[in-house]
Amino acid sequence: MLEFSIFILLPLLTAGFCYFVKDLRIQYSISLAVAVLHLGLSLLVFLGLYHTQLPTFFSVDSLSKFFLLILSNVYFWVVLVSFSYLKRPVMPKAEEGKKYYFLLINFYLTANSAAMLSNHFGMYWVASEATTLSVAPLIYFYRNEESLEAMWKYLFLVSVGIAFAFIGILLLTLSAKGTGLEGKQLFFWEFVRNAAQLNPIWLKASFIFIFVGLSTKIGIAPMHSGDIDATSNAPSPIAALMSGSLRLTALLGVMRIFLIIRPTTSYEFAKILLIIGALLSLFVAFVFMFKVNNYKRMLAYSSVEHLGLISLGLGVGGLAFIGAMYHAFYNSIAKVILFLTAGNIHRSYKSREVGKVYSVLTRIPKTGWLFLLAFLAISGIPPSGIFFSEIKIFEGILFSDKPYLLAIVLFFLLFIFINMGKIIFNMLYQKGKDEKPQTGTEKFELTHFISIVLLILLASVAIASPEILYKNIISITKDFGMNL
Amino acid sequence: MGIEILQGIISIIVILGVAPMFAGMVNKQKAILTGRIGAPIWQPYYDLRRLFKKETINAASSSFISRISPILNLVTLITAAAMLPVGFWKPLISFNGDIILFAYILGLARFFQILAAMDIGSSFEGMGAAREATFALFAEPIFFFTIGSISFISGLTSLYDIYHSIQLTNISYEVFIVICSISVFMLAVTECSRMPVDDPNTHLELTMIHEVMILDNSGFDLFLYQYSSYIKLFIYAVLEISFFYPFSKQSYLLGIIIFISGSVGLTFVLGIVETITSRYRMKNIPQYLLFATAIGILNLLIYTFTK
Amino acid sequence: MENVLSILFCLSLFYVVVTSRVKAYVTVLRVQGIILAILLMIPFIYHFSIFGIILPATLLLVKVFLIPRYINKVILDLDIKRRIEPTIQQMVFLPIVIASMIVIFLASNILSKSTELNVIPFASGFSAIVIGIYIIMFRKKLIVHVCGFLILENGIFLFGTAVASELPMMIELGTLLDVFVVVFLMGIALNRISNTFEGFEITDLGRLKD
Amino acid sequence: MNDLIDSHNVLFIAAFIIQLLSIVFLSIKNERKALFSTNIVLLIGLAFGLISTLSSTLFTSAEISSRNIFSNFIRLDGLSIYFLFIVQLVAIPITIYNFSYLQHYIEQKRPIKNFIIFYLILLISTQFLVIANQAIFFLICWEAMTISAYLAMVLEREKEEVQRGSFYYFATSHVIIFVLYIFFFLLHHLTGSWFFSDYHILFSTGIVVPIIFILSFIGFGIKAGFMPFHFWLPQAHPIAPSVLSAFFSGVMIKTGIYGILRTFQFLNPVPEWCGWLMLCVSIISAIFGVWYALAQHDIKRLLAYHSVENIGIIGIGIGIGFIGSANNLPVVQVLGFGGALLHTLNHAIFKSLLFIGSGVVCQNLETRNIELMGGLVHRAKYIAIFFLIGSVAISGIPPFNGFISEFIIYTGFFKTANELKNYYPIIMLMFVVGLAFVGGLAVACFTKVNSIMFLGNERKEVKHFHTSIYDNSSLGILALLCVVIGFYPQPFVGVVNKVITNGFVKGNSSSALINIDWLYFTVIFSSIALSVFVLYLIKIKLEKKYGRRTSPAWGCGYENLNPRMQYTASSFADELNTIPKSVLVYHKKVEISETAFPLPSKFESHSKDFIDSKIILPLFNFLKLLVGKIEFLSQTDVRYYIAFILIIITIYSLIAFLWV
Repeated sequence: MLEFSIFILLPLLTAGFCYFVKDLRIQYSISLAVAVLHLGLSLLVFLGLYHTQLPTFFSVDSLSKFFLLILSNVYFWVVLVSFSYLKRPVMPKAEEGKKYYFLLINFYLTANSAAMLSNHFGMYWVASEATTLSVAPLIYFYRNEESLEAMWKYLFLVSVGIAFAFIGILLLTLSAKGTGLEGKQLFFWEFVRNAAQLNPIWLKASFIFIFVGLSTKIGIAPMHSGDIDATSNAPSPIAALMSGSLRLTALLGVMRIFLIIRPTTSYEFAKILLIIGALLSLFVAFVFMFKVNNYKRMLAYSSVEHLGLISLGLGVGGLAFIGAMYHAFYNSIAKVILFLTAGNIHRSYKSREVGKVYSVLTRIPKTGWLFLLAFLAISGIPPSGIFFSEIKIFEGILFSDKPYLLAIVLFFLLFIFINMGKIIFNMLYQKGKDEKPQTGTEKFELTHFISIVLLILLASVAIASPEILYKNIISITKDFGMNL
Repeated sequence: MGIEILQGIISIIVILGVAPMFAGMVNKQKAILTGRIGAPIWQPYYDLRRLFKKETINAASSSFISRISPILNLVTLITAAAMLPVGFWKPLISFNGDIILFAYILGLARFFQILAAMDIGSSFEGMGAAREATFALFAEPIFFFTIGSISFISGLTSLYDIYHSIQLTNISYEVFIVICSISVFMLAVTECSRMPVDDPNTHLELTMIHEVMILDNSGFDLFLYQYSSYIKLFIYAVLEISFFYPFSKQSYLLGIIIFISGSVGLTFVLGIVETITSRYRMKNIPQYLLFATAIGILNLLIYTFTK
Repeated sequence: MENVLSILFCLSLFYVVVTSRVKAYVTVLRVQGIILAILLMIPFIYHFSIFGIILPATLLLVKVFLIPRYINKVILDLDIKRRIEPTIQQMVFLPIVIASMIVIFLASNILSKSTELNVIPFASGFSAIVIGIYIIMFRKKLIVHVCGFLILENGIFLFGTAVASELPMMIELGTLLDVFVVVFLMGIALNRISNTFEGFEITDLGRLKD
Repeated sequence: MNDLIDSHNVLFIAAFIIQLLSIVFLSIKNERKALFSTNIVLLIGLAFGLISTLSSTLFTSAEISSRNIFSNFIRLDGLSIYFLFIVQLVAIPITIYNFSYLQHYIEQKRPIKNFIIFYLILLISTQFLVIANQAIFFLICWEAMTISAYLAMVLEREKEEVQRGSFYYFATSHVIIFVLYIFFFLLHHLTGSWFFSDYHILFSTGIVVPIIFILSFIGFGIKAGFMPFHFWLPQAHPIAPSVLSAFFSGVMIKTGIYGILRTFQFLNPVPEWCGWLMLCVSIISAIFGVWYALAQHDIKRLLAYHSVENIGIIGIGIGIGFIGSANNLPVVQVLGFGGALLHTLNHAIFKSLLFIGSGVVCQNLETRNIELMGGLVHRAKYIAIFFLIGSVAISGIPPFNGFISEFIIYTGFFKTANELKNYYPIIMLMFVVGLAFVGGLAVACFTKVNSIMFLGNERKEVKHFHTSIYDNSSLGILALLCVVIGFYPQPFVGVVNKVITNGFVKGNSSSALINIDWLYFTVIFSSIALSVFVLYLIKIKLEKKYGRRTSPAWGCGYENLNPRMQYTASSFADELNTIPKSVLVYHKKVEISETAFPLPSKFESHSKDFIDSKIILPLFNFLKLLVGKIEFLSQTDVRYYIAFILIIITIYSLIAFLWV
């Protein structure tokens, strides 16, 4: 019961608390404490040092363990940075946003943990809808037109998408008609066990609906637009949270249904769908990296690219699946760094347009170097973890039954990399028109510290490659019945 | 072994001694053919003695290059000469692959001569240097297509052995050798800056190659340059004459006789060529050289497919 | 009984399609809410249980009272013009709708061969979903989009009853709550939008692009 | 871990530890002190490494025994030790030059500490790269090398050309890493191991092996800068700080050669077409590399193109080796690979010499355009001499080291023609002539460079030409190496021979390299040197006797010649550049005014890179255009988003229905 209260109830209570207590500092310290507890416990659970007893609708398996860890890791850093972020002299309109910030973020934690831990489709659905609801007002933090539009689009698109996912769930029950599952509850593992009996037509239909519906949240093309707008206009910590964990929450749903569909005849079909979606996302990232002129949108597209890679790994299976799992973890970390540093840049240049940002390396050297390193990390330069996960994915693809995919993927990745590099180096090096050569000195802030820590984490985890992580991922892979 | 070294030393001495006379003979032939009496064939020696005694004048902007270059020139040429079978004797320096050393050591001489010309800092020498570089570049393949092709066919890589390997066996090979000797002659004309590529007698036209490069030298420097140019001429003469090797198999004496007569004959040929041809325009010279190269390639192809 | 209600539901859909007044949408939402509530009540006619009544009651509360009232309030606050602004005229829209409904009915008829399901609620629910999407696609006003979304939700609900999915009540309530909060947030957003952009048109929402 | 206790390894590891330690000294506040101490420690480390490398039976009589350290992650066999030796040998003078080079930037108040860090990483990762024995470790070192080099390259990042050139390098290196991924995946797939020591694949085992060869040829070929893939090189090297460009051309591109040789070791024996491919690509690189070089005015760009040329020459050697292995002729292999390896060492030496020399000049004159230089021999005599030695060596002219390696390659050609008769001699002769042609072009190019840069009068007024002891000493070391290898090649050839015969060339380890009587060269060259010296003394004497004076150059009677009347580089090379105009993309612009009072006339000539300007950029722009056409995805209206959902669902459902 303890873990349930810490994972789900405590954040909820904190949210309520934050509604009544208006002092930002107190809110911050309380939420930080919650975050620490959450992180600690999920770490314990992940390490298998703590055996969980969760009420109905909730359970822990290796996948949810893993994703929960990712969530609480990202969440912890985000909350840690939040206070200093809120203290910044941003637009005056954001005062109201500050009031509800911690409330919403705690509520988000509740919803997201619930979604991660749920073992019941209905529960999952409710929780993930709740995450959307909690994040939408946070997107509207700055209270300006762009963020308002972004919030509207995100809310609307994702609600519709989630509605489709619900249809998918209903179709799933329909597929259970006339089997042992009829009239039973929608527990994942029930379905996984009796997957063979399910009616293939309805199963396929439900996979389509759930996949497409949740794609709006994951950001799989062509349903990525709302995500892009939201991520690029939300305040940086929230953007990091979304890219780092929220997308994975949605991915979890897809993986659940994918897991159910595996033993059936429709498995190949599901794989193909995942691969198509992944290639579309890569293509979209490839196209927009040529055009994008707003560095936060660029980062959002990079998220689309990497989620695309992950789902490609899922679709291809085998070694690529393992790679995808690692990739989910490393990508979440790298995204946090990128968005935090991008936030610093935004603060000191007051603009998200690439054209208006120049000679970052000389004006705010610390942020500049960290941003550069984070870019190198995300584009798979060792010793960043992304390098190792991408290698696994690539090798998996090359020796799967569809090796030609690798050529396409590498082509897209190459040009994404080149264009991203162009944009970022312009920001870092380009001399401004009216700029006198001044070497700004930037004082060492929390964001820098966090970025450095996360970079080290990114590298060290990859190099040390802890046994427990590997074991866990292998057990996930076993669950998914991949043959290695 | 000892005797061979002796022969080598002798042949070097011969080259050093005879080279100016050879040039003098060529000039004499030319004079006679153009209906003049002409200077005696000893004239080069007089010139050299005169230059030897003169004061050295260096251009104001010149550096150590233009002081070292004449010496290097002479030394390298002597070294090259030391690889040649003068009188079909075994030269002093003869080992596998000395053909490459031969080609490249001449390159060394050229390198420093060009530098020395540019060292003066006047656009005048500059032109000469540029041309030297350009034409030398096109002269390089000719050498490899003639001597090199013989060596590739015989599988030998030492000048002496290469000439050694020439026999009068079958007709196609003889034709091959004859054409080779022709293109070597064209090479010699180029390298020694004779007609029709260059005119050794005039200085002050902007059309000169070799003579203009040494324009600003005088005294001992000029002495060295002149002397080395004589040696160069003689080196190429030897390259040419050595094609007569097969006729001199019987005895040393015959060999020497053939060698001397051959060189005298060569002076005739050079004289005639210089009389009847006029100097080409600069932009035609590469074509001339490429023509020689083409002969070499064609020759080799014909030989390999008629063999 | 269910089929009758479903037919009524479909009729309400047709009304939505042909009407050109915003208010009408709200009315339709009310009607649909009532229909769904009745649908949920049907089992209790035979064996009544006080515990089972909670869900239909909440449904009635949310879908018939709260949401329509809220939307009306929004409409009044923002004094939205009463005409919906269609991007294609009704004479084109109606055939499309009918055509797709026919397709859906036929398709579900075929599908019902494989697994037994009561076709009419299924098909009408599904067509409600599609029509909701159509309404969102072919109308300009954002408030109408919200209505379209709600119609979609109703459709899903009907659909759910058709496939007789035994979602636990807690989760059913959760879904209802979620829907309500979504609408609530959308209302707030509409408020903001109408404050930020004067005379809010969908075309104003074109700032975010590459 | 007990393998670390081995006496060799102790020194070996100590070297790396010391090199790493040097980073500590960056914490010193005063930048000058920090620079000094860091580099000193780094030098000590490198020296240790060099000693350990040399002591590890490279120059001793013992056979090279390949040792594994760190559980096979590091393997020291002949090839690795040889390349490690090259890296460390060249790194030392470059690091010495660092002292004086970075002073300049300290004066400019530039933060140089980053640069030093990246330089350090670059050095260490390169050293690890050549001894790595595990594919992933190799890739990590590779990327560390690439990226640290990139980060160090953008020292003057605000300059537009720097951004451009470095970006070329950056993008290209990403292509390389992708190719290498697939390369190693295939190897891993075939052998089931990540360790180099397990890679022994017969070429006949299916279609995948030729693919492996091609991949390595492309991947490592891009790094090495063979002709079709060279386009990044002349972009990147000029804009890098001279220290780095020296390291790039000297060492880094050699890692490409290392890779290709390794691949050969995996696949030995290779079929003959590999050899022909190698030979053709290399001869093209050699000829056009030097020809492009001839057309440049930017000294560092020119040198970069010369790297292409020399890589071509190395490649020719490798090609001969391939042919030898295809026909199972150890002699030919030894000659080919021997020439290639020795030329790798030589090129590392003289190319870094030339880059450092040009770096000194460029830093003093603040320009890289040689048309503005001249007369520097009077300013800095020693630099001029060293540079001259370097240029003679790179043109492959005796008595310096360039000639030795080219001589081996020539001998390889002769040997090949000899061993395999019929049509081989004529083809080999073609290649020989090509090589000779390259030599001629190199002579033309470097006479141009030397004479325009150092000789004549100053074209641009030089206020003060400052050379420090560091410049001279680093250049001196390199020049000395050139001379030593040239005059006394015996031991170096012995090393190369040992490296090759040690597990590289299969079959009986023939001593073809040793059989060449190298003593001849020693004797001839030293006698030349001696006689030049003697004659010089005589000359001095005679000048004492008959007098010597200097007077202005003869200008056809025109009195006041001025420096601008000197022969320029472009006119020096013009005649040669106009021949392959279209390939060199060589443009001339002449403006001569015909008016009564003529205005000053203008002449300018420049050459673009064919591959870059005619293929790479057009392709990229075309792609950009194409992508720009895709509009439907960039919709801003939420209704389209919804429509997308509906459409995609319909499509997927159709797929589902059509699915069997």
